[in-house]
Amino acid sequence: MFRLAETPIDPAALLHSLGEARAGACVTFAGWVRNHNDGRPVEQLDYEAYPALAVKEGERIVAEARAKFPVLGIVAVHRTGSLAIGDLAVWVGVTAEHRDGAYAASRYLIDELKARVPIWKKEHYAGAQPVWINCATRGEHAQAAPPR
Amino acid sequence: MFRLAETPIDPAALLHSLGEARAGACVTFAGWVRNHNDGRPVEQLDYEAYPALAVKEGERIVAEARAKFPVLGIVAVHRTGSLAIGDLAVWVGVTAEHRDGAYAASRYLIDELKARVPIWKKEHYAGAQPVWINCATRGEHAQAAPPR
Amino acid sequence: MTLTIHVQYFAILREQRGLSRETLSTTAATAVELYTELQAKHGFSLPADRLRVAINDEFTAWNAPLRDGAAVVFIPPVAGG
Amino acid sequence: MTLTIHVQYFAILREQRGLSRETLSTTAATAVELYTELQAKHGFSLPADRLRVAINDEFTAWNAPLRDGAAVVFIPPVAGG
Repeated sequence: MFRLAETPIDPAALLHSLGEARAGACVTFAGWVRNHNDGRPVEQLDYEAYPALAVKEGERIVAEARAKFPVLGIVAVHRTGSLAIGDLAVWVGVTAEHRDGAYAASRYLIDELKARVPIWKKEHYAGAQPVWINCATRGEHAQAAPPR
Repeated sequence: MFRLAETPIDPAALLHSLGEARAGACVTFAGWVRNHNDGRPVEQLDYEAYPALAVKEGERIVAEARAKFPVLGIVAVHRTGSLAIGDLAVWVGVTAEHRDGAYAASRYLIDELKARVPIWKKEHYAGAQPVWINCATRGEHAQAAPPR
Repeated sequence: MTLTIHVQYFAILREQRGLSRETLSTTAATAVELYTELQAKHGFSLPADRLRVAINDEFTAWNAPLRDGAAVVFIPPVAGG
Repeated sequence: MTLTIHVQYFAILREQRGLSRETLSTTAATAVELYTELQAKHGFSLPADRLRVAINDEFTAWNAPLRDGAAVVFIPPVAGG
């Protein structure tokens, strides 16, 4: 299951939903908002998603992980909206009978989610223009448009 | 930090202790008691540790992971005593700036803990003698001694 | 031929366009032609080769023909996680 | 020479010995000699080459000399996790 969340992610509840008697291993990945990126102090982040396609692509990635690895349960959730330092941006939980499958699927999921799901991140800094990550052109940081 | 726990492990509290503003990634591994092993239905497990050496060896493994991988925080806890299906037997949490370090250290920790820390597991089955795992000799399951 | 196209903007494109969605008439035959037209008009900083495109909520080839009434989204480089 | 040795048993060895710890006198010069002696006496199922040994709470070579008053633990194959 992949979904977007406009409000804080509750890992304990998600973890609970993954519990089952056949599972021997559970690997979780949490992506937290760091207080820095590429050496710049970060104050806040905005995540924006293209919801219809983000959910389709996220579900496709979950289905791929199920096909590739011996897993039992998969839950992946990505936040949208404004996040502060330490907030949970993305959470992926995988259960399996054995840890090999759980680790491999977990890593596949977060790598593919980050690379393919249409979600964008805008970083806010102290005393500098916010930047849309990965959207710089001609060697410069991409600047947000001035307010209209 | 590695420690043994005689009472249920609380992952939420352990996770909370790992939080810090520099961390961007947190990988956790939970080992749950499965309802089967090698095709046999399991009813219950006992974990027994050699505490003085288990803690020393566990702490050595944590120090090795810190030296080998770029991580920020490590917490690993292993249960002792009688556990039921679905109970948490071992929990490992790793934080790092980036996910590569967190995944690599997490996998190293659980693999080494399982291979090296003096902890033993006795499985109980419906209608069969309990077995100390890995202690079979001459191709047979190792049997516990008869009650004295 | 003139087509009616619904365009939705996200992230840096939404900010550079100054709105989230619009319905427009175009003679562009493909998504890449439409982006080229809109980039010239609105000064989008990202070249088409840094973007992907979705039509009717599915990733689509840039040179696929546009159909009347299509919902088009230009997708800047993603940065989830 | 006769040594006084403290032995602690865990898991399958504890059950096969029927107790958790004992203090004994031995003429064994090394840990492997001591295990061989105790295995013959108590019928431990595991051969020495499946075990490790700890002396004074540290993993130790099987052929390291035993000292008077040493605390010895024979370590069956572990199975944490």
